[in-house]
Amino acid sequence: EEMQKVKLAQNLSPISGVTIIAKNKNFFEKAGLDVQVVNFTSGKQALEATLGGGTDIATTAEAPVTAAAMAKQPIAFIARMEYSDLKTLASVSSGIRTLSDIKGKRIGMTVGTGGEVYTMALLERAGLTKKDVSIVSLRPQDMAAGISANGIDMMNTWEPYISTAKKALGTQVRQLETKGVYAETFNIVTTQTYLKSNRELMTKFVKAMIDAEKWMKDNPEEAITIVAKTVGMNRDDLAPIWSEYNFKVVLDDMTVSVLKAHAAWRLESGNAPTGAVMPDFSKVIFPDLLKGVAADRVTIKSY
Amino acid sequence: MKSRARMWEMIARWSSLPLLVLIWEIVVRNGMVNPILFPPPTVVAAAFLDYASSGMLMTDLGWSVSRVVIGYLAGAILAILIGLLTGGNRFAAAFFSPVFQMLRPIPPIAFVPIVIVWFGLSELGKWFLVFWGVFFTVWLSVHLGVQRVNDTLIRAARCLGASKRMMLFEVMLPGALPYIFMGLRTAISVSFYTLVAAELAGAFAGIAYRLEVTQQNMQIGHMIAGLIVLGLISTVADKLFGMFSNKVIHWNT
Amino acid sequence: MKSRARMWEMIARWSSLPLLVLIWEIVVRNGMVNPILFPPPTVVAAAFLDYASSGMLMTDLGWSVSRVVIGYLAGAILAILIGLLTGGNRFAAAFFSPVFQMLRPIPPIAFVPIVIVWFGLSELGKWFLVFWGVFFTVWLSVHLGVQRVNDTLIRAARCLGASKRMMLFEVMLPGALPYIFMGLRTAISVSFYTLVAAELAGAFAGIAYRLEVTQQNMQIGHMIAGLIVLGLISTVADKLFGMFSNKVIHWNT
Amino acid sequence: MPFAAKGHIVIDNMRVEFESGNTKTIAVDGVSLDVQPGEFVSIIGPSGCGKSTVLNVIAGFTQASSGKVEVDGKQVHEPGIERGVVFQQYSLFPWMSVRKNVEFGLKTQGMPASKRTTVARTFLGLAGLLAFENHFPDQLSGGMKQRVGIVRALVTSPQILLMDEPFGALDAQTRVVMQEILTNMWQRQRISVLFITHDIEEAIFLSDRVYVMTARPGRIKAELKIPLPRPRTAAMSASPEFLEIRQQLQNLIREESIKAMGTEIATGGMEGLSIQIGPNGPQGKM
Amino acid sequence: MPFAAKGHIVIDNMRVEFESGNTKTIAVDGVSLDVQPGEFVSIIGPSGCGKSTVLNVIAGFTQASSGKVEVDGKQVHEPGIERGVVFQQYSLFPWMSVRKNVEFGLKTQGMPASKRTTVARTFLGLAGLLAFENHFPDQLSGGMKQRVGIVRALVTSPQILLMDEPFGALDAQTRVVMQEILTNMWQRQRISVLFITHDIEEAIFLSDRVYVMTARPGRIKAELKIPLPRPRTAAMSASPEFLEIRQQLQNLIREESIKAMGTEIATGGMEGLSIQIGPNGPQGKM
Ligand SMILES: Nc1ncnc2c1ncn2[C@@H]1O[C@H](COP(=O)(O)OP(=O)(O)OP(=O)(O)O)[C@@H](O)[C@H]1O
Ligand SMILES: Nc1ncnc2c1ncn2[C@@H]1O[C@H](COP(=O)(O)OP(=O)(O)OP(=O)(O)O)[C@@H](O)[C@H]1O
Ligand SMILES: [Mg+2]
Ligand SMILES: [Mg+2]
Repeated sequence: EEMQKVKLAQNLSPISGVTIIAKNKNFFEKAGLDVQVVNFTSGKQALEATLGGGTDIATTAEAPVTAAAMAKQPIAFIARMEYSDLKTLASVSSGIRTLSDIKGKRIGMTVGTGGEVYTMALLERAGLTKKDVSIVSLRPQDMAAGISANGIDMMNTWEPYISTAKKALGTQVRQLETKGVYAETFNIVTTQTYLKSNRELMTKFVKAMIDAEKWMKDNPEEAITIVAKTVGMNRDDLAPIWSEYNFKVVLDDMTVSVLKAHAAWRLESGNAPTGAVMPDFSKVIFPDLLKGVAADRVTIKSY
Repeated sequence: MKSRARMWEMIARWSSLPLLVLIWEIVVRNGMVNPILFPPPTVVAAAFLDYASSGMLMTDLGWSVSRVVIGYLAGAILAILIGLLTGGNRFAAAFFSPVFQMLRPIPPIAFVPIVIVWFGLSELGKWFLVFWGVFFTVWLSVHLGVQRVNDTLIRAARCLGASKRMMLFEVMLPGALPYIFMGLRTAISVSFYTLVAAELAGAFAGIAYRLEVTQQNMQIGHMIAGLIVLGLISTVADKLFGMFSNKVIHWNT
Repeated sequence: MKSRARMWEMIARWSSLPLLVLIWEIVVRNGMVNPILFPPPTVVAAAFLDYASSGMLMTDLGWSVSRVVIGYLAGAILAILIGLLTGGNRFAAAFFSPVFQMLRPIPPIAFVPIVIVWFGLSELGKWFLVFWGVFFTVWLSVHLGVQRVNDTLIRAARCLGASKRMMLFEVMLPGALPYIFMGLRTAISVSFYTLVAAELAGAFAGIAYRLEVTQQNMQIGHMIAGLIVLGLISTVADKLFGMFSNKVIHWNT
Repeated sequence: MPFAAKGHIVIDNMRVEFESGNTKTIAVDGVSLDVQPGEFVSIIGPSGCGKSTVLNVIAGFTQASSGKVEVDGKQVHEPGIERGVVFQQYSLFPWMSVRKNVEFGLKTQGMPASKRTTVARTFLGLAGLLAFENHFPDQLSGGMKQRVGIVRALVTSPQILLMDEPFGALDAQTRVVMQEILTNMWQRQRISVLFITHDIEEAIFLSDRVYVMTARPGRIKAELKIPLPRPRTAAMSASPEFLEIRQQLQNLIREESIKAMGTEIATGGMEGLSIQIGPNGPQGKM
Repeated sequence: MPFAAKGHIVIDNMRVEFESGNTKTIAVDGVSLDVQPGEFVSIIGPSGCGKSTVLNVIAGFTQASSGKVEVDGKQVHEPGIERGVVFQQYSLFPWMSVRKNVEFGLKTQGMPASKRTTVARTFLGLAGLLAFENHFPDQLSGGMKQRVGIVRALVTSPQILLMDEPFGALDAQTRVVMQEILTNMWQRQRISVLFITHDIEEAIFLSDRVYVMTARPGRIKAELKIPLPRPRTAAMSASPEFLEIRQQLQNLIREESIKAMGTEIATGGMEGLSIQIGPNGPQGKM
């Protein structure tokens, strides 16, 4: 049988673990797919490449999804494949021990990403507003340098940047307890037109992802090795944080609530295309495909 | 005869940009590209108005222009001084050139983290990144320009007993001016290239910062509006340089 | 006398880079900066060996050099042709200059998405991004260079009945060569600046791609090793240009 | 028809001004002159009087501020191949070998490469430069550059030759050779020549007519026909006619030069000059 | 002490070669000459024989391939302010006004600005250029540029003046004025002058001694003392001594020029030339 060709725009990072494994352990191949992986350094670029027709499927976080949905782009959200909590590191010299100490401090985060929504949530939890702190936008990879140079007092971002920063700064930083405040999701997204004319192919794709996910659960050590090698990390750097990545191909209420929270932040903060309104995510999420493969993985109760 | 030629020149001058805009509008309207990723001029114009009327444009401009101007001036002045030195003295050239040639191609965006480590998140770091691109561009032009100063003039100056200082500032510098001005004009665009890196390093306003943010938000109209502002600033700067250089370099080689 | 001067020159030439490395090592060893964020030369050397021995270096080099070379050649050749046109013809100048001046400062990184839309993820898009930076840099140098060609020589050529073609290619082009070479040499670093943007757009190998990846993984040693490779390539390219230009431009103005 | 009907220059009441910043220099004013087809006309005049300016206007390099400048009945706007120019300063293409420089004007006329080479080599031979055909202009002496410039203008056989002090950098003997080449070309092809020189004997020896210009702003002070028969020989320069014309021209020029240089001339230039100049100034003085 | 002890040039058995690619040009060979302190020495010779090369070596611009080149007992390596140079081609700084050009050499010696201006203006006045003090070199005629170049070298009062055809672009009368300025300077300050010219009369009129060079590769063919008393007057040029020296020099030069230009000279250069040149070639021919 002829293999079906498909182009996947993938953000090359451990968060794309499921697709990395599916490709490397030949789950795509076994499903009859010839997947050409195109790597990007951000999910935003991966989604843009897909919208522009350069690739067929993208791995991307919620931020580009809400931006595209608000810009009325005909995207089809197929499944979430990973989430991980955003985290906070504070420099010891800043004197921050808990959330209640952050008033007046300088906070590093990346504008427009889930990191900003997370920061707002943290502030809310501490009973503060944006005006009570000063916010500095930095790329995740620049934040450790920012703390080291005493340009910021704390950094809000995702893995692996938290662990690399810890490694670089050692006892100069401490991590705050912020579990469950906000999780960054990583998802599989395509365009509605592509989905319509390639339902069978997409079904195979999702199936292969589920197979990969199961294999990862059963062979964590080998999975770590493969992912570390693919993204160019040291295995020793990835292993300790591996458990922070929650790989599961699902569509659940958390998926919807993260999208909504992010969209709400967009509207509130004005980081939205002109004239945008809260998108109807039931028109963005296409659960039938996943339902057809594994009905138990679709548990959305409401949009 | 002459006034007719001048009329045609005027027409040529004022027709190319509108023509570009027209083609752009037609291409997008005909559905040849996704209008969200590459919106038509009308959408960009609306975004531009929005950008300008919200006051953000002025803020962004203020920050970016100050960063570019400070980094540019520092880079250009130091580059001229060191370029005169390396262009005119072969020991200085032998000493500095290898280092400069190694550092010259390093894209500022690649060492944003290192700049943060060194300079923190202050404006200083941002100036430094602009400085970086401008310095090497202008240095090369001064260095090469000095080496192409007319031999007879250098000989004349030596016979007239010119000191090192007079040689550098009254012979080499003016002699290399045509090249230096070319370097300065090229450095205008380089300074905008480096602004992108500079405003990644902990900025909260600025044209390149806004580019990044609006790109994240898929407000491509706003993004293009920002690019147009860059284009306008650079056009004006280049025009000024052109006028100034025509005035200063009144001779023909 | 002479051989002594030459010896000092050699010493100057071979001392600056080692000196830089030495200062760097001392600064880091003395704990003035965080050695993970800015590792000492020894760590970088180890990373370099690792990079090279893994075979990745050769792969990255192959891809990046091919992108730079193709984008550079395309940009330089077109720029020379159009620069001759705009430099020598005031209608062409009036028509093209406004558009070029508007587009010139736009950092390639800002329109990576648009390039993906237009060119897809093929190598073509990456060549285009390198082309962009090189084209405008070289164009400006040709354009200004042509305008500074000695008047008497242009007059002589006109009296001798030079056709437009001969005027452009046998008078303007050689006359502007000193400027063009300066533009070409500046464009070497610009092409590396734009390589960063090019390799953001769906690359899977390349020096700038590796920079980005190693930066994300906080493998700063590897990152600096990548920068050093950039520096070496550009040094070699510039040396070649320098030798070539000295050979070609054998006259003194 | 032994005489070419073309090559007729007419200048009438011409004025040329140069503006530089806020000052205006009137270079020449009210100049009227003409060169008939096939005629050899020289202009002499004191340094800075506007000779080159007149020539540049005819060549089409400079625009007259007012007045008529016509070549063969057409107002001159720009340079043309029918007007060959030998420049006062060196104007060789530094990136071309001596031979390529000479071939340039032949190439523009579409002459095939091998023929071009033959023509160029022949003329270079005449000018004593064949051994240098592959040298670049930078590698020539001043007089050699000047000769190449002359050869380059001659090979294209223009209808009009405009020559600005073409032999200024040549020694007497080399000059005679170049003059002979020029005279031969001129006689064979009946071209019109406008010739600027500061050598009065040369002007007389070569020309049908000589114009004398006044000091700046340059006007035509006098016009002299040279009635000496052709071909002219070296012996003629001892003839009473020759000597008389020479005397006449010398007197005309002297007056103008003195005007141009100002009053200091009378004093020999140095009396009353009690300035201490340079480190050797004081010791050096008697 | 009326004679400065300085300004002594000695060249012994000097050879200068130019390499260009794979060919080697021997410009001068086996040249020996000297200029005594306070002496006025001229060099004449056919175009391209190596006069400028000799001067450039003394000035320190070109290195001799072999032989001795000493000024005041020291081997020459580089230019120095004690040797003033007037260049064959224009060498004014185009970005400086005429006056600033002249002031340049005074500024290097630390003369205060107001004094510099006075000196420069005085000399410009002598050369008839005061009205042009604020012009830029681009706005001058050829002869005016040359005069500024001469003035610029004179104001610094060097011990040695090296002049390469300094009056080549001047008309007879302007030339006389400049010669007078030069002679006055020379006599007052007893500087040594090495003067290149292709004007034999000028060489006789100005010099204590004249060297004649052979065709390339240049050697010294002859050395003539000029026994005419000083101050020299225009009337002397009709004296039998003058005429005899002139004849002698002319003969020496002619021989060399003919060697330099090759055999074509005899034919007048044009016989046997059956080349059709340019569009007018065929019609133009008889
Ligand atoms: N571009 C210019 N701007 C201003 N003045 C100029 C310019 N060109 C020439 N002049 C002036 O015009 C006058 C005539 O100059 P021109 O070159 O015609 O003299 P010339 O007769 O050829 O002198 P020479 O014999 O010295 O070559 C001079 O006074 C000169 O200063
Ligand atoms: N850079 C060079 N490379 C090669 N040959 C050169 C170079 N400079 C001069 N020559 C040659 O050296 C010879 C002497 O040149 P030089 O300029 O000294 O002649 P000159 O006597 O001053 O002639 P003129 O009276 O024409 O100025 C010439 O044949 C010339 O071609
Ligand atoms: Mg003139
Ligand atoms: Mg000479």
